[in-house]
Amino acid sequence: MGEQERMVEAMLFASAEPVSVADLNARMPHGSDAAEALVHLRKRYEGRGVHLVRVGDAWAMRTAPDLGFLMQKETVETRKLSRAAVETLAIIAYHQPVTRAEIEEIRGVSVSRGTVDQLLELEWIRFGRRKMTPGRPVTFVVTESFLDHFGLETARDLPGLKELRAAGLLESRPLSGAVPVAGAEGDADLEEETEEGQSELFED
Amino acid sequence: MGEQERMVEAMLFASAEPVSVADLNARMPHGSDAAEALVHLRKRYEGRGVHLVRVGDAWAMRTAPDLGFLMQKETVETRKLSRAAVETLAIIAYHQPVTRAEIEEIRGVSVSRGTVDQLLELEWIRFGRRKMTPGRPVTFVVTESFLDHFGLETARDLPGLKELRAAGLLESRPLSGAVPVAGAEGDADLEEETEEGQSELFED
Amino acid sequence: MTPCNAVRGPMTETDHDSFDDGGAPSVEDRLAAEALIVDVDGFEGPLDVLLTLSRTQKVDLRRISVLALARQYLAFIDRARALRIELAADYLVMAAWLAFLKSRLLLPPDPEEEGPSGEDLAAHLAFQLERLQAMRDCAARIMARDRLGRDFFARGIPEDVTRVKKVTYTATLLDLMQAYARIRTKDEFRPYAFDRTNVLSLEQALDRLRGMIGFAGEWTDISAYLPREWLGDPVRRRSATAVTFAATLELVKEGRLELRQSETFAPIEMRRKTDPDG
Repeated sequence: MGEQERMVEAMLFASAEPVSVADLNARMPHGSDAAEALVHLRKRYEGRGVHLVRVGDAWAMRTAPDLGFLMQKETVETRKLSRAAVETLAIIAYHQPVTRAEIEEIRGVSVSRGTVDQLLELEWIRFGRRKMTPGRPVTFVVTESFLDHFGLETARDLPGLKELRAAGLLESRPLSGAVPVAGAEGDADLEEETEEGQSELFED
Repeated sequence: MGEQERMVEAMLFASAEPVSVADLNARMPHGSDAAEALVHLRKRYEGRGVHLVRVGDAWAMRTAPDLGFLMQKETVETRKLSRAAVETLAIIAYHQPVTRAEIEEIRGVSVSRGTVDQLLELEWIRFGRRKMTPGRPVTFVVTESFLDHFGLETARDLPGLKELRAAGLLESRPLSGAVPVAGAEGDADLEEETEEGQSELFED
Repeated sequence: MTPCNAVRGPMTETDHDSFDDGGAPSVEDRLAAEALIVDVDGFEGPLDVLLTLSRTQKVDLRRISVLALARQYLAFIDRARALRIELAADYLVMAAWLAFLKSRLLLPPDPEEEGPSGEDLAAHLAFQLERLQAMRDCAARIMARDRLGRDFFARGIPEDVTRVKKVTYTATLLDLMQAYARIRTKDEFRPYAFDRTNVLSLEQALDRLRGMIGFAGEWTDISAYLPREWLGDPVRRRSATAVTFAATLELVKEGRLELRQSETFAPIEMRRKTDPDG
């Protein structure tokens, strides 16, 4: 086993969080190639009780999912997410970067602050770049820790992404006078959007 | 790799503390033999970046001791060398090989041990040959890494007094007053006072 | 509680054709509408209701009859009103919009009318329903994945990276040369006891006075004998004054000079001592 492979193995083992290739290289002696060591290491851990997984630009060691039954002790009780939160998360993952207005357009209801806060708090979403549209609204994107939590290498590996794209379901197709978005759980700062939707309705 | 070995591997990896053989057995399917799996697993991790170690009655995974350096993140802080050190270094560079007594004579103040130690530690100076004078005092010379750091090929490339003056580095403002040689272990901080102290005497 | 479950039961027998004939709602229809109403709090807004209703058509969402869907929704709203169930404003807004859509779909297109046609709006609604359904499916697929901390696990005893602070010292060649220049400059002046440039020596003053004394026949302020180049700088002037005075005292002692002062702090005057013998 190569010395660099040992080093990468040790560093990934020691960390609960994914470690980026850049970080690995920075910690290894000058001239090391973590990326190459990772390829070998990944192969070495195939079929083992512990796997090497890629999470975005980083790598982590994780136990094999089929052995989850052994880990009741380690299982962390997670707060059950509301349906609104789960749907919002999915919309952000598949449509990212996506604005709040776009999420509301897709769900047909306004997004409550609490839902977004919950996802932000879980560190499954974060703010992305502002959109270059009037008002420069903030966007949301999913995080590395979202990928880590759901065992995804990249956001491109989301289930059914290709099919959705092929079906045109990920395109933004605004249509004036279309189905109104209303605020079932709306809060104050969302009123603008909902009003807009409704006023368009009554203009005709 | 045996299924039991995989299980033990995953459990040891994920556990927040060392796990006893009894505990491992209790968590594995009925009829499993954790002790045997441990023997195989331990062998498998020999020479790797991670070791299987025994902690009392329990087992845990630990990064290999020789890779401890990877678990440290160095933050490098750059500081300016003290004036005493720069002056001492300059004297050694221009007068090498030079004894401590000679440095003190030129600087007019005694050279603290700390200053010399610091320069030795930086590997900018090293001990030269002993001088063939009574007491055979050690001399100091500058090192390759000194030349490296200051971008010099040899110490002879250092500009002479004339060039220093031409370059405006020898200030025309004359320094006034006698410069008493400070006490034996007098430290470097004194020099500023001695240099400027007396000129004030003659000013309004 | 998901509203879908509440709806699916009674609606399974419904044939979507029954909506298109425009006749009175069937028993199943009414049951379905009531089930929806009972569950109205469980819905995530009108689009959710529409999606639930659209399932009763048992067709691909792409081939949904939006007209039928509009009728279903309006029937649902009517039923709720009949039962005096208060519906949130957005449900009524949707009802109004669907009524408008329905009329657009049924009436021949008005060439004067601007904006999207009824077909456009219907297609968009179908698209929205399909997209919402797709997102729900995706959400379910994501949540059904193996999850960190439930199905797979991170390192239980992470070893933290310790921070080690390392201090490096630097100096530039310029620092070095300046330091050396500083020392050498100091070195040049080291043998002198004090600052020569600003101090007139007694020897200098005596030499000077001896040369000039022959011309001092009248009482003259000794300050007139100070070297001109020493008058500008107060430090030099003070030194020259003191030394010149000291020199006159020396000459008085030698018997070659007389000094006088009219009062304290008055100017000191000097005169060549006339030789009593000559």
